[in-house]
Amino acid sequence: MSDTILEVRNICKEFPGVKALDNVSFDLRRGEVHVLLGENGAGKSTLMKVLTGVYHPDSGEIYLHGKQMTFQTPRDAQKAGIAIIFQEFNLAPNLTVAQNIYLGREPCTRAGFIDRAKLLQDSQRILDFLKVDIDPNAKVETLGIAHQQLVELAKALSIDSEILIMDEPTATLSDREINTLFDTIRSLQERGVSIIYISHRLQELRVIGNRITVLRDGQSVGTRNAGDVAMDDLIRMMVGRELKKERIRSVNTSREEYALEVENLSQGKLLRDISIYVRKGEVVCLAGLVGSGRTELAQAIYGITRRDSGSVRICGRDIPRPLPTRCIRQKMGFMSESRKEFGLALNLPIRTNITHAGLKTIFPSGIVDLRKERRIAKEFRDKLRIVTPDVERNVINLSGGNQQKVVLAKWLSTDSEFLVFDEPTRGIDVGAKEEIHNMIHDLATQGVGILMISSDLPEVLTLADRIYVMREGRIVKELGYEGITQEEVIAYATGGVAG
Amino acid sequence: MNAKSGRRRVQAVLKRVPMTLFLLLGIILVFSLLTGPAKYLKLSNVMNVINQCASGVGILALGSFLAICSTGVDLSLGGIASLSGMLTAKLLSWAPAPIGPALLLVLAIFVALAAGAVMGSLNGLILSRTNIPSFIITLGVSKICETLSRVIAGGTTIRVNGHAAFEFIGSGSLLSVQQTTMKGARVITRSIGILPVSVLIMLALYVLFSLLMRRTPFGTYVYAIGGNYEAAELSGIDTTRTRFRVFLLGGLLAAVTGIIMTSRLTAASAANGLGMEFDGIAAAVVGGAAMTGGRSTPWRTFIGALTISVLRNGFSMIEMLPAMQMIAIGLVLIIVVAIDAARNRR
Amino acid sequence: MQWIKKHLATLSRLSILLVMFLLLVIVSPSFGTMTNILNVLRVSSLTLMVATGIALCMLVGGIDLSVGATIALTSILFGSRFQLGHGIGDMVFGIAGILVVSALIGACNGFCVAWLRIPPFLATYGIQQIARGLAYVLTNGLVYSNFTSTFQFIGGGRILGIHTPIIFAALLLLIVGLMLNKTTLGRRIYAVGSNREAARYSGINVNATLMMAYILSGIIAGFAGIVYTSRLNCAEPTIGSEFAQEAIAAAAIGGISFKGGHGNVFGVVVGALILTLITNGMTLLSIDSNWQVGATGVIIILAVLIDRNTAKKKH
Amino acid sequence: AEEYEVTLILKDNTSAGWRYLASAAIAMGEEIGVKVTENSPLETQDADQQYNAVLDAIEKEVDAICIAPVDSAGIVPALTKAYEAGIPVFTTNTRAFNEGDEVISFVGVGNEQGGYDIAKYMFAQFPEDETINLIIIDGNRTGQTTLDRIAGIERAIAEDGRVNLLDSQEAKFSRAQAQETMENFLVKYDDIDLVIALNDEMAIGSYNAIVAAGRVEEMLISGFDGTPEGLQAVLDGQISASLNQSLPGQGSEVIKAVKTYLDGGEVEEWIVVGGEVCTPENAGELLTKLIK
Ligand SMILES: Nc1ncnc2c1ncn2[C@@H]1O[C@H](COP(=O)(O)OP(=O)(O)OP(=O)(O)O)[C@@H](O)[C@H]1O
Ligand SMILES: Nc1ncnc2c1ncn2[C@@H]1O[C@H](COP(=O)(O)OP(=O)(O)OP(=O)(O)O)[C@@H](O)[C@H]1O
Ligand SMILES: [Mg+2]
Ligand SMILES: [Mg+2]
Repeated sequence: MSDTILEVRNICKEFPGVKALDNVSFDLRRGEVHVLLGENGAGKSTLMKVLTGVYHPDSGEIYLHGKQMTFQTPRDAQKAGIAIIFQEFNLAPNLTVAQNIYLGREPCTRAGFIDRAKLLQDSQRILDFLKVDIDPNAKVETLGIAHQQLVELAKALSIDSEILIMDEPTATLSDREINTLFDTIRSLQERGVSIIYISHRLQELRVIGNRITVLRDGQSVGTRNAGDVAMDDLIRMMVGRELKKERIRSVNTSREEYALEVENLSQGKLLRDISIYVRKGEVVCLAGLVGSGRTELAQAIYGITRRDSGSVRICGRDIPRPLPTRCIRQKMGFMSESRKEFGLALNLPIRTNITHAGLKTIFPSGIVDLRKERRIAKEFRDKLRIVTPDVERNVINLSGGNQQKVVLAKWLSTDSEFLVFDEPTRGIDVGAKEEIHNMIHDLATQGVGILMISSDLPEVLTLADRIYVMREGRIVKELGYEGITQEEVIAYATGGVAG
Repeated sequence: MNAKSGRRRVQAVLKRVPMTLFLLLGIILVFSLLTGPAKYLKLSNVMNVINQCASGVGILALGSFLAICSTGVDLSLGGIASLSGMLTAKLLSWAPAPIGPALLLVLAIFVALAAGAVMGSLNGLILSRTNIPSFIITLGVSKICETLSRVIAGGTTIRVNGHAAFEFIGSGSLLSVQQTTMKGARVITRSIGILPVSVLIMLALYVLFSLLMRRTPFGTYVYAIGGNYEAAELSGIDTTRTRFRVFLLGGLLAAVTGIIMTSRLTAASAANGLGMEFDGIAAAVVGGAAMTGGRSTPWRTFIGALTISVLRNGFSMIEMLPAMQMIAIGLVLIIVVAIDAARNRR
Repeated sequence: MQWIKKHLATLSRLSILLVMFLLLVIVSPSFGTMTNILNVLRVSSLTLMVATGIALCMLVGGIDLSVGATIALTSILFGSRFQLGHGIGDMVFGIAGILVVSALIGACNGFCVAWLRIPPFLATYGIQQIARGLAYVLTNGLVYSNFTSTFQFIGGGRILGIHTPIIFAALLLLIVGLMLNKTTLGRRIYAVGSNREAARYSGINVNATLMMAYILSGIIAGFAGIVYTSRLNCAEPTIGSEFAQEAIAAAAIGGISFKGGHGNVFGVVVGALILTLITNGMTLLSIDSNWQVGATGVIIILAVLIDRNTAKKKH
Repeated sequence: AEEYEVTLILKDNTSAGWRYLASAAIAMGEEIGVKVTENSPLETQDADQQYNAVLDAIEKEVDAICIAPVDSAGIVPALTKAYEAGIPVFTTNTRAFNEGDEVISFVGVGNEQGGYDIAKYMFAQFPEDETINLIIIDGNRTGQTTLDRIAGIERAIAEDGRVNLLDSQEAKFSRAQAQETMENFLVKYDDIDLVIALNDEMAIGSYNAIVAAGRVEEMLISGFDGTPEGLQAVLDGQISASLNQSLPGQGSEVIKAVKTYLDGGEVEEWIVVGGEVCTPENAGELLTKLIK
């Protein structure tokens, strides 16, 4: 069990102004699940990109089966038996699921044409193995973000690899899919596949991990066996400080001002007859399985998609034909779950990204006050601990979690009275998560109404004043202030209990 | 019950037929009403339009489509067509030729295709190895082609005289029928080619490229690059090579266009073909290509190319003033693409 | 050092310009004269104006192929409709009319791109056909000339020895530069160009922003048309047929990205100057017209190539 | 009388000269009962588009085709098709290189001869023993017209022996481009004696540049075509001479010839129209004839 299959020695990698990897060493044994842990921007993704030939290290060596390797391109790494699921999606939206799974490795007939029957069969087999119900002929752009994640997984599995790297595979998944994923990982392990697993969900680590390596500021802090390490120790290794846990807020139920009132909203088959409300100063969570329509609901409220019927009031005012601009005028904000697609202007600086949503309120005269903008950006950088040398840097150069924080900062910089957060802590490390929770908490205390969508149930339970559980486009249950348990929520979400 | 499922099947098929085809049929209907169906839809005019398509935008549009599909744009196609056409003419007018006419023809076509390949590769080489936008590279290469064409022409137009085999490419037909028309009291009999060689070449190329795009890894790669360049790269696709090939093929297609054009005119001037690249792009976009890449198919592009040829011929049949034709074509192009875009949005 | 790193792209562009300039001074004695330098600046100032407008469209992720036709149509309109009287009032009225018409053409582009979702390349190509077609219909190929001397001053005069087009171009660039960097409209333009969906989610009115960029490009083209007409003292429907291509090349050499959301409008100056130097230099060197075409092509590619290679990062 | 239908195909749809020709042709058509429809290439001088225009005219079953070919060689296959379809073809302004009887008649002057004549005339304006430093403002070197006119000028240069050709550049028959080209030449050369522009538009553009540089006294300019603007410029002393192509004359004569032919009459193989050098002496007379 302890034969080392992959070894990385003294890897250094520097980006302009950032030492992303500083002398990192690390080894992987056959058949183990090796967890990489670290704060946002610690260098986890960079290390994986070095391992797969996306980046070239400044110095250091990679040994595969004791042989030194250099990977020029991702293809080299693939050939050597290393497959990866990247943190950011890498699918071609205009191609079908099957085409994406075997992209670059199409089965061909002898005449050089693609063997489409085989392509479909093989894809179907992998999807079946993952127990997901996706049509391999569907175009990827028609899939939700969770299903896309599963296609990524299928794609990685289709490579008959010895080493499989997963960079935050569970960030968008809910418990059911996560369990399927873990089953998959275990059966791969049995086949002798080694797995590098990156996640910010600490509770997963001991379920699935064998060993854990912690990175901090581009350096390796140490490797532990998953069985005999205490969670608090891990967090201390990651963060380098203690986290404070306590949060006290009494919900001000006496406030009767509504931030959001939705009545009988329907939209095709996705949303049926939904009525919910959010009071100012209240944190309301939408719980449910992936595909239950939570994102769709939020999008319909925000005017991204058209609703068929029903009414929406924001901060007491009717919005008959919602559009993002109109909603923002009524002091609503919406943080989307997909930062790359809908959240960020990747090739622009952090500074301008942060003011995009609040241009009208921050600069009411239409003239940009650069000093003010810089001040706001710096404020949020410090408040949210965005790891970057300066706020002039383009967002694309940030780590995934830090990008997420920029999106968050964008919405926090507006003077919204009603905010929708769709998976706000996706890909965010424990420390920062804690801070974001505090921030949401503070916002609510200041009287902002909050509607939060999260697949992370513990998060839902710690933050929510009230929970709506969704299933198949309907609200199946409203759960009140006290005594909600995880089991209860899951039961309603899966239909285990009649709504 | 059965009727219902039948209707559903028809609907499903209809849904897959591109909107632009219906629009094209609509345009044809309007023209035949305006000109008189007997005049407009007679065999000779139908063949006339298809012929104009084959020797004009038809083949070249495939190159435009390929470039656009891989998120680029190829502005050099007209220039390459001009250069290849010029080379063909120059070689065929070689006198006294050291080799026989048949061999000379083979040589001329080979050289013309090679020139297309070289210029296409030049595009591809710079493009796939740097991050210069294709607009700029192909614009530059187009100008280089124009210069070469002018210099080869040496300040005259080059004529190709009495090379029947060569003329057959652009003007010949495998099968002809007789069409008789009355002109006043005179009866005029014309033979109308119903299997013109240039049209057959065009159709063969469309079949070939349709196969290429749908059935080979190369096609998938082109679509993947258009859909998500990074994903394609990280999936291990050799994006450099794929993009190189796209522009190489574009160069070859433009060369074929140039050869057909010269054969049809039996002469080459350096101005021939210049500006055609815009027709090609328009054809691809009318066919449903998105400039952001990854959309549309060769056959849709064919519909786009036909639309443009039908418009040109139709407006001239209804005797619209040339300047008005410009306006009308601009308008119709915008309307057609707008309708298509509106349908796709739903 | 930090500063150099940050502005590497701009510096490399400048150095290309400088090298070209020095080469021309060495090779052609008449090049370095003050007259010629002013001449180069004056010619490039028109390219620069048009390119500034196109840069706005490129920044929102589009392109504007219709500028040349806009120039032709507006100058024809000016010549045929607005220049009947010869008083100052007629001229002012005419100029205002042109700016309105060119804004309308821009609005048509914007409408097609924003609301009809037509790819900008095709939309502006179509509008270009329409506008130029109209110009031909209006003039039937004729040329209008002999404008008043007041009007001729706009594009042909000098202030403190400097040609007016140069001054106009500089002012325009300054205004557009300030707009892009110092106003929320500028922020919106970059945001929409960089990621249209994200901009929409941020509550930016994407369609209005697109519209604005195309309208501005139209107005700028109209303004350039006035200056051009005045300088040539004639209005003909064929003018400006190569303006779009040249201006786009200038913008691209100047570092404006075709993908949108990236680039600094001040870089366009260098782009316009490089392009003008090519034509001016080749004429002064008596390079045959046939070869000039290709040489322009080669230099455009080289200019962008050198620039991009220094700016390109590979990890 | 019976109405004939004629398609008129000129080189482009944009430049002034062709508009004069077309207007005159249409006006003459109305007068004598011939319906003239123009279908010239849109913008560029494009041989392929002319080819298509001829084919479209055949499908329209017109009674005759009048064409000014962009490419004298490239148009021949199309003319052969018209011949086969029984449609008579008339060329104007520029000849086609046909070898058979496809073309009934040519109406116009020889461009080569015109180039020779005007060059000869301009050279004669200079003293016997003086070298003449010459600039040629070209039209469009991919087109027949330019090639022919240049050939004529070159013949005159060779005969004369005094001429030193300084430079030549394409200016696409456009006033604007000619003005810019001339600006560059003025910076470069300080000893220009003569500017020959291949049409009147470019001559006027060159004149504007020369005025702006304050060097009107130093050199002479000539144009080509004898358009109203050109003749006026000759009268005003801005340019020294032009060559009377009598474009309107070409337009009306060709339609007259068509009518005669279709009515069963005889027409000459070459109907000469214009061809004389326009000088300040005859420009006024020519201009009044034109405007009438
Ligand atoms: N292409 C790049 N250019 C410049 N800096 C980069 C680039 N990619 C990453 N970095 C920087 O390197 C550091 C490490 O980033 P990395 O993506 O490896 O973090 P991570 O550990 O994966 O974080 P997360 O948990 O947020 O995904 C970050 O500070 C980031 O800003
Ligand atoms: N009943 C359904 N039938 C078919 N597709 C569905 C159905 N419900 C949802 N989907 C699709 O499944 C995808 C999953 O959506 P998505 O993951 O955004 O849902 P969600 O409820 O918002 O979950 P999460 O917030 O966890 O992402 C969506 O693209 C949606 O269109
Ligand atoms: Mg990461
Ligand atoms: Mg969701």
